[in-house]
Amino acid sequence: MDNQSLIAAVTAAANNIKLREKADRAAIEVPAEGLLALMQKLRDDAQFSFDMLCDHTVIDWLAEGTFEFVYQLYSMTHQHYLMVLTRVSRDNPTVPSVSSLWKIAEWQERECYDMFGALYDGHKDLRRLFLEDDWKGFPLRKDYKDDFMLERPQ
Amino acid sequence: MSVIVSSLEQRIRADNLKESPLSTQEYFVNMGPQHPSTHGVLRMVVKLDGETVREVIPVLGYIHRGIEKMGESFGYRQFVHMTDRIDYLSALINNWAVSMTVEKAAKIELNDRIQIIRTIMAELQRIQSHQLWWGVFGMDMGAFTPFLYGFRDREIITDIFEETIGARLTMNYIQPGGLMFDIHPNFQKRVKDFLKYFKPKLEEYETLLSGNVILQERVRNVGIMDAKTAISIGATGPVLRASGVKHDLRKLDPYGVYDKVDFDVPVGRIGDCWDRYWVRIEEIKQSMRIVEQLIDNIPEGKTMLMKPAVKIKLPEGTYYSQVETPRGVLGVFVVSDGKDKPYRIHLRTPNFNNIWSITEMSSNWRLGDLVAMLSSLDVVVPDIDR
Amino acid sequence: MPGPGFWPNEQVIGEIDMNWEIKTVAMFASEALREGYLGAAGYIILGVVAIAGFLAVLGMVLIYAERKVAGHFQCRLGPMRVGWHGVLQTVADTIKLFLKEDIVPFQADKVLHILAPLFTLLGTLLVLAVVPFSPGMQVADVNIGVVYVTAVGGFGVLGILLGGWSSNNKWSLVGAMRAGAQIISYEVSATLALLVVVLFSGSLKLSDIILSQEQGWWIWRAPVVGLVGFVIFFIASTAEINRTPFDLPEGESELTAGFHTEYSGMRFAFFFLAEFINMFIISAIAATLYLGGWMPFHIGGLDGFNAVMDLLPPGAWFAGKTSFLIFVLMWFRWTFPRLRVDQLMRLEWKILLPIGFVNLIAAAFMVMFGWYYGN
Amino acid sequence: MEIKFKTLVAPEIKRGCLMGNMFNALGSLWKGMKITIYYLTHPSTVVTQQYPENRETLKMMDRFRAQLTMAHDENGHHTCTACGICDQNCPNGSINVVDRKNPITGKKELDRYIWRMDSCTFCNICVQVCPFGTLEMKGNFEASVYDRRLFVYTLNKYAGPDQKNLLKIENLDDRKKQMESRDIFGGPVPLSGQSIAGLEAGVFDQLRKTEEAATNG
Repeated sequence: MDNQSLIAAVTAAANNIKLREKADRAAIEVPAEGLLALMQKLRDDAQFSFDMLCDHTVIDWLAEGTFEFVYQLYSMTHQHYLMVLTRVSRDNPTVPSVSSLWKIAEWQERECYDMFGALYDGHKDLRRLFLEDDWKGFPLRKDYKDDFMLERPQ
Repeated sequence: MSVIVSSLEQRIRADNLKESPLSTQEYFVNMGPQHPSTHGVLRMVVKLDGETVREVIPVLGYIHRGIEKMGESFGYRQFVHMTDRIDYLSALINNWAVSMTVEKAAKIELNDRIQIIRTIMAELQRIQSHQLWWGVFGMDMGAFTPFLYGFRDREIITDIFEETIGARLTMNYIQPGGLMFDIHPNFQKRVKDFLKYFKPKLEEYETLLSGNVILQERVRNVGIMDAKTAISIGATGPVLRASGVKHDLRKLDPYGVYDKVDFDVPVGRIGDCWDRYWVRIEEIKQSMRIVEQLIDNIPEGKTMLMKPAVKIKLPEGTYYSQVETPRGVLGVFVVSDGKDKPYRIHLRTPNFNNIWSITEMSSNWRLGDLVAMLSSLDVVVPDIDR
Repeated sequence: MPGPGFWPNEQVIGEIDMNWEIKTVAMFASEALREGYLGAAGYIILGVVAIAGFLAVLGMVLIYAERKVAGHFQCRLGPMRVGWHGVLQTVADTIKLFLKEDIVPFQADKVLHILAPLFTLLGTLLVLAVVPFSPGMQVADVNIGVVYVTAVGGFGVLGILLGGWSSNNKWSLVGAMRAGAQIISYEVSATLALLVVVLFSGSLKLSDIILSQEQGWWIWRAPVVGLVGFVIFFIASTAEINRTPFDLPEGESELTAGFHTEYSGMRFAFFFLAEFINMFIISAIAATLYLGGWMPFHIGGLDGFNAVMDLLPPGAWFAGKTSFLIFVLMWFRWTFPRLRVDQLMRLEWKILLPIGFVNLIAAAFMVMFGWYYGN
Repeated sequence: MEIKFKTLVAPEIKRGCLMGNMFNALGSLWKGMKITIYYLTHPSTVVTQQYPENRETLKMMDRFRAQLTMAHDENGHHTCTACGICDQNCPNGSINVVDRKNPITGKKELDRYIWRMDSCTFCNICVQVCPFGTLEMKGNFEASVYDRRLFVYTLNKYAGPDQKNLLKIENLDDRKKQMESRDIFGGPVPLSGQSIAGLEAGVFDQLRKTEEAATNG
């Protein structure tokens, strides 16, 4: 399926879906509440069959006060990509966990928790992945400061 | 909403409590971060029952350097050299991934000379990565000699790189807009010499290790991962192909000149260690085929299309592009806010996904099999941690 | 119980032309004992010093040889720096190991940790006492030599088990348990293969076994059975001394260093030395039993040929055979991958042991009916 | 979607009879042993390089990135204008271009070109971006020293105008007046004449002499 028809099909499949401009792949924005249901549909519907969660990460939009959760989906059967984005507030960055749908999501979500402090509802084993368990703060947040950081001269 | 955050100690303690009094005592050992066969600083907490592996918990972060955080303060051209250091065995291909993202975003059309040289370099890199893997695989199986044979032949490729690029491991050669240097005048001759030299050596590899009955016994039907699990884990590259999935970005989403060259994609049968071994050995042959087709057909042209001193500014938006490294799919995700530095840069590294398959396939195998499986995944630890 | 004359070749062994003079240090000592304790003590000290000196020199030579051979197998040069072509490398390493700190891990069983390498070395040393280097060059010619070799050779596993257990390290323990299971299993096959030669030669004494090969070595004089026995003995012994492809107890890529993970300095050197001396011992025993030991290559009936063969001194024959077998062991080590634990056990109990039994029975029949060359 | 590309599938396991398997197994072992014995018996296949002994014959590739150097022509002039592009482009701040006002003409010129080898990643971007071709990566790869503070190099041999401006001055003595000599270890960190805690004064002079002797001889 090419990008146009894919987006058309996804938009028809669920509510509240916005098209994401300024992206080089098919990309949609959904509210966090409908995320898990949409993901379930995207994975199981034969039309989409996104059987691989290629990548998951978070963007910290400090100025807007939001976290943007990025899911890169890939379908082995149809060979198409879809980027799903969802925004939540920085104060309570909780989204439903998709680790029940894709195994790797468990580890990707742990990484995002480690680096951004993003919380995943329904995740079985949410703990730090790279840093020590007693690390203070979440390094990839834009407002992260610690004693060892060096400022790059501009 | 309840989100439980735990620690490794709590995890292990919880496991200890679960033991029933009748079972034999299971015990945890730390495999790594200093262990000969974890190739660096990978740490696995292994739950053993005698000699049998019950569970493997990878513990990461021993070589986490915050490359993504650093990337937010680097320009795009500067960030390229950081990717040499994530998967040091595929430095050129990693460079290519970042360069490709930037070029796509900045809409730079590359000429054939750049594309062909990039493809040759990438395939040479793939060969040398697999050579090193072959040697290390032999060593993990207990045969020390393949290790040195692998290194001996890899040395020739590193010499070729050194002559053209000036560096052997962290090369920073493929840059946004082209290549850092033109190829050295000797380059074509040396590559052809290498191909001629290496073909009989590859047969030797197969006789020495692949055909060996002990190795066959060690790797056949060991560590089987079916296609569904492999996809769900997001495994890519030889690990995924060994499970029988026909997925190769060089064919499905061709970049460079992969759509113009003729090569086959080796695919495994059941996804055991042997299939992963076989796929890599076949990939060496296919890479040699690609290099053979291209080495005499390098057209004339410029090798750098951007002014090097100019700061690259990408238009606002998100960009994601992928390349096929020797270990799988490397994706570069760039969020640009229109400035000369990325707002957020994220690397989807192949080993991060591949390493988790060890948790899926290792239970109820022996300790020696765990080493075989780990080795057959071809893990480069800095690539996991970034 | 069959009466005299039941074994058809019973007389044959008695009729062997005894033109080799067998004198051992132990014989000299017992002769000297008639005249006084002092002389006997002198001979005993001579024997002990000879063995200890031989052990040290042999260990160094073997380690150097292994490194050189390994180097050239792998397109390398091996040690090249200390002395001419690195001949003094092992000396330098020994000095380094002597000077290194002897670490006993926290909460380890100190006494056993210290004793373990000595046990291993002791087992090795004791076997060395009966190895017949050449006629007269033997410390003690025990009349139950083969039994002695088997019994004392099994002593080394005790040191490995103790070392692995007392180190307070899980990797060591796994290695030690592997070693225990492996060595005890493979001893069965090795002993069965030894019995084949005992049947043919009719004696347990090592010098008698060598003399019984004056008409030819057992490896070819006993058709097929000798060869099969030799191969089984060689494989089983390789496993007994933990060398690749059976180096599971110390399998580097799996157990870091196995049972000697926690050993350093001199105690590690003892394990290391014992490993190399063991390699020599099994090659020597295999050469003695199947390849005639110091006995030159003789073909029964061809006196001219035998006379030519006798031109080389027996010591040279022994050294040649043993070094060839040692080389084969090194060749194995630098070519093969390692087996897995269960495959190791399968190889022993499902392949080697049945073949060994069948081989032994076949040998018994062949001895009974005299179906071998030179009978 | 159909898979259009050609794939190779792993061969299946061949299972023979018991004895056949056993002989195949032994044969495979023997084949491997043949390869290793080939290399043992052919000493010409040895690839080891006896490094310190082969210094005479050892030749590094001409593009090898060993050290950052500043090219000086036969008159000892460099072409650096202290524009600082390399400084800006260096990913890890290894380059520090210190400029000054020329005491006579008052123009901006290079005072010290400081390169920190200990933080350099040899990415070659500085060489690539230099608009004047002043820098190059080459030279001695044996860079190890006993004190890492010695990894701070001053690359220019003199402080003063670049080649273009110097050549405008006809009189050689006037040229010399504008060129103030700079030492390779004369950078701010190690050898500025200040004593460093824990090290006696004069230690660096000693170290510098040994280093210089090593580089020259």
